[in-house]
Amino acid sequence: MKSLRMLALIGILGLGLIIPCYAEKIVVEGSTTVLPIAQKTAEVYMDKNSGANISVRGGGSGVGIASLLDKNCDIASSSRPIKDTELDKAVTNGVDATANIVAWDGLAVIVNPANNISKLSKKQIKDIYTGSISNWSQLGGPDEKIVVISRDTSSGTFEAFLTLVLDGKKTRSDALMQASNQAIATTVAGTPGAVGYVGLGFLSSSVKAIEIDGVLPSRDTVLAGKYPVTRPLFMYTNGKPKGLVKEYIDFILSDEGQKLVEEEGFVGLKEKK
Amino acid sequence: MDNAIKMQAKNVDFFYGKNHALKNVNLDVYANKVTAMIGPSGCGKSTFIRLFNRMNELVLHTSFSGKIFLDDLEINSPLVDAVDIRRRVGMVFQKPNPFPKSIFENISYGLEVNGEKDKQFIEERVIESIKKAALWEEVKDRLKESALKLSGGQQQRLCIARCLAVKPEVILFDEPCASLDPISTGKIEELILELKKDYTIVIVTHNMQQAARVSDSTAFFLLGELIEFGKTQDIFTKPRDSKTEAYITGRFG
Amino acid sequence: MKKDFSQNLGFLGLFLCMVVTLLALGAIIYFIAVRGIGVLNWNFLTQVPRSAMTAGGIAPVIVGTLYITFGAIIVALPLGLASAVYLCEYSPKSVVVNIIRISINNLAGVPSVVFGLFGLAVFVKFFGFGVSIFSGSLTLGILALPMIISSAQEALIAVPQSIREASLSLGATKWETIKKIVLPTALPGILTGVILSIGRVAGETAPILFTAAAFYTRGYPKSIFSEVMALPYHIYALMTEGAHPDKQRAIAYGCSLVLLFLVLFISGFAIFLRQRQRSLHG
Amino acid sequence: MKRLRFKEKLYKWIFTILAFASLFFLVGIVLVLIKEGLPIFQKVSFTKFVFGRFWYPTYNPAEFGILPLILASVWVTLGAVFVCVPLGIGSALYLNELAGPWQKAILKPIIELLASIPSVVFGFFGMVVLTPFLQKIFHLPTGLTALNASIILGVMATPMVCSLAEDALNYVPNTFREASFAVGATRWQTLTQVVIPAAGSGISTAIILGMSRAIGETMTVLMVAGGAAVIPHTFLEPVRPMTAAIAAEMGEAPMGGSHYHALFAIALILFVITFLFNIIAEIISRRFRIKLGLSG
Repeated sequence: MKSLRMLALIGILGLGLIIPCYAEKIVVEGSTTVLPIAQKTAEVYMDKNSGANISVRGGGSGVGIASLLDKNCDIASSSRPIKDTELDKAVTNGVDATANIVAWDGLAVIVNPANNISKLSKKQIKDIYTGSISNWSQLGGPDEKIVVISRDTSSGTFEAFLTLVLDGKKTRSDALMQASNQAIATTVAGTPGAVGYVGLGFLSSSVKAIEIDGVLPSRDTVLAGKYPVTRPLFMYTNGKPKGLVKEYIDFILSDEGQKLVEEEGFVGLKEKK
Repeated sequence: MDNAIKMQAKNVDFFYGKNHALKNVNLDVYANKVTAMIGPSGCGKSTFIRLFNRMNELVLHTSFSGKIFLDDLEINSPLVDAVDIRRRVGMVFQKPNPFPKSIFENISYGLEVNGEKDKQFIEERVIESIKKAALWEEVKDRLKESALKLSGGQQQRLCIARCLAVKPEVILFDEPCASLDPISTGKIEELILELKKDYTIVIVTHNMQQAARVSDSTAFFLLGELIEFGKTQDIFTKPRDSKTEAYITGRFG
Repeated sequence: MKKDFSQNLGFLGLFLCMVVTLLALGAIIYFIAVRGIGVLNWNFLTQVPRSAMTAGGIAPVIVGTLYITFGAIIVALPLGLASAVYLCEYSPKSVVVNIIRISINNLAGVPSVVFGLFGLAVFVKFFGFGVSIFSGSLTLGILALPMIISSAQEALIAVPQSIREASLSLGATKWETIKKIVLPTALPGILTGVILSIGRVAGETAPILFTAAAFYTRGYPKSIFSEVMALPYHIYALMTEGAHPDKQRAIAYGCSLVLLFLVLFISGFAIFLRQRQRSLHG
Repeated sequence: MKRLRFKEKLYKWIFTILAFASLFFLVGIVLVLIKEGLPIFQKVSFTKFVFGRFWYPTYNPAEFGILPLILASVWVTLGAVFVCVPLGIGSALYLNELAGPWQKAILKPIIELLASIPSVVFGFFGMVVLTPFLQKIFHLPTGLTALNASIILGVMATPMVCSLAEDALNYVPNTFREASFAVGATRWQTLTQVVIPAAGSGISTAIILGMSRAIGETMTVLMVAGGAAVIPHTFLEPVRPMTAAIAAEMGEAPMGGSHYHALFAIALILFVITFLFNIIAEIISRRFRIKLGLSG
């Protein structure tokens, strides 16, 4: 019995001893899609300004925005525009949610490399996802059931896909709802009859991107505005950014910042504007 | 029977829920004497002896009325803490129940619990108690070993040593030899006769020969009632009550 | 003889269960070891993550997991043990106790993400501890509570009433009986509960997602109120949100292996404690 | 003597307070579930919510039907129980009754260590190894199915069920086994007729905790169950258990929105389902449990 009590005592002492001390610190929280950008830019920024301490948290767009409204974080990253219910709450909490677009992201529709289909129209993709087409042979592909894979309905990426491609119609109920871009990429890579969509950054040799209405998704086609399925990535702040928040966002929007954004597989703002 | 009275029970009634286990029992226990309690199983003798050290309080849904005295202290009065009573009234149980500790720790436990800090004193008292319990020869060089490794008879004598270490005034034996072989039983009986000099002893037993051998006075219980109480010779040679005689001669029970 | 046939069949069945269990779990460990071992080297364990988590080490992540796991056990053990002791020794044996016992067992089934949200609502926001080791430890502590209470209760119930009575008959008070007799005897069973909850707590992702874990933070935690990177979340984040899957997948396997070693080490220590305790008491 | 009496009371109060502190937290969780879960029922009637067949929380008009999620959870948990109970209890019986002292000294700690394999690792294994395997042998469009989740959850819960059950078997006094042998029973009969019923309470706790672990597991199910919010007809179809839905969607759902409340309501209903499971298990275990005369 003695040993147990001793263990507890040392533990509490050990934890309590570390005295809290704060350098200037900001917290970026929210969308999983924006995480790579936030993490990379934070890391490089902190390498350059040792005084600054930026910590990056995930959890999803909804968590980020809510945490901004509760004043628990300085920047809420989001892959979707803020919703009305959240805007109302912002007003009641006295938070002036200001959007800062930090990058663009194209959604590539991907299939298994073994699938010989490489061109689809936006309408065909819509028919696949809403359930009117369910076998690849209907599109000139192999006679195989189409395994529809999508992000779960509450993710920002899904909302972009919903508005830009599905025009708000319901996806078929037996679609496999995955919790992340990588999960979709892995599943499509491993399932011959699968079709899915991921951010540009997640394209790899193990999946094949489809030309939509004759336009192959890539940095250039998105920049040129030719690729139809693109969406902005936001970083919401409480009012006009100031102090370290302003410096950090300006850094992201700077040439060096945008280069980092490109390295992470997203599309920089500079040329798009 | 003009000896001093160590413990006294007056109009004692006891209930397990609705079961009226003891009915208006009055009994005197004489100091430095052995009082035996006999009777068929379920007659309430074990319940009665457990009243003397308030062990029955641990059992739920029981109720007690009447008075029990230790010397002149009423043991059930709210002012008295059960712990104080149990220090002065030790008990040895039917099934040997040594602690899962070493032989030494089993016996020193009672002392430590009662606030004894002096290591030297404890060691002396432990050795003295083991010798008194006639167990010294068998365990003197393995005091550190686990008590669970001892045989049934040895374990029971260990429990007695454990009880003696606290130097109680009264020792209650609740069918101590029920699960022991004749040789160990013999040793325990000799021990009881030996302990009589220093302690008041109350023993519950099924074994009438045992009662006759060790006890000075005997009480016969039947269905929760004290039928007869007197000197052991009288009870076994000229019982007053016909029910006692029937039980003694083995016609029933 | 018919009797022997059913017995042999039965024993064969039991043996097969044992073999299948060991094979299945062994396969999982082998799978992680093979993929993770390549990444494991001294720098991996001692350095700070660099260049978007595709290089460098995971030292702060390991430290974070250690803090959170010990913090959780320090919260859960006293509370859990006290509840078990109360339910077994002090509380009146009544229907209420049974209901409490069933609801505790039931809470072991509450999805871990709900504990995360509870921690977020209560510890992070309401008490204002913020996203930190402290909130994370409290949340995980409560997650581990049902497991510790249940196994401690089973251990306490198994202590024979006869030795409790023996102790009381020597004039020991209730607390002394519990402290010196009941708890030491039940300790092996209690430690089993602790061992199982260590594994559960160290491997949890959902609860710390909202209460303690950061995707990326510079260096080591400065105090128990600073947030921290933790292995399970790091693994999940690398696997799902990392933008460079090829490089990051190997690191994720490395982290899994480190988490596995870490948990096996802590649990191993607790098992050692228990074996010593058991041999002491024979 | 007064000081002693006070000290005793003090300890009793310490334990009572600590016990009620932990119970307070545990009740706190249920209260949070109720507080955040009930508002959804202003929008959707309880029956439509529980028996609704379509789960489209983010469309407008949103559809909050969680029957597919409930059935998925029940299927996956039962599947897991079919794996972890025979394996877990079987191994525990082997360990306790048949294994020699050496085997036991080695195997028991190993099993307990295996209980601490993090769930994320199981998710990995399921996603990368078991999924393609199932896909090939059953010629499925995708290996991410209820069967996959059941196997992984079952294997994950086995070590826990095994070590808790083995402890329970240890608590059965040897006198029971000897008594049974004395009347000429074989070891198998002793095991099945005497030892298992005697260890009934411990074994049922082990199964309950194992099952609770399976039904409450989030990460693994998120990775391997597939995620299709559709009513499963066979074990070979992708499913979306309740925990997967909560974990995947809670992060994105705007706090305080109806979707947020719906997810909490799912957690509340999951709590009620596990409560029913526990009660049933408690009744079953009580019926065939031989009272050991143990306290409590």
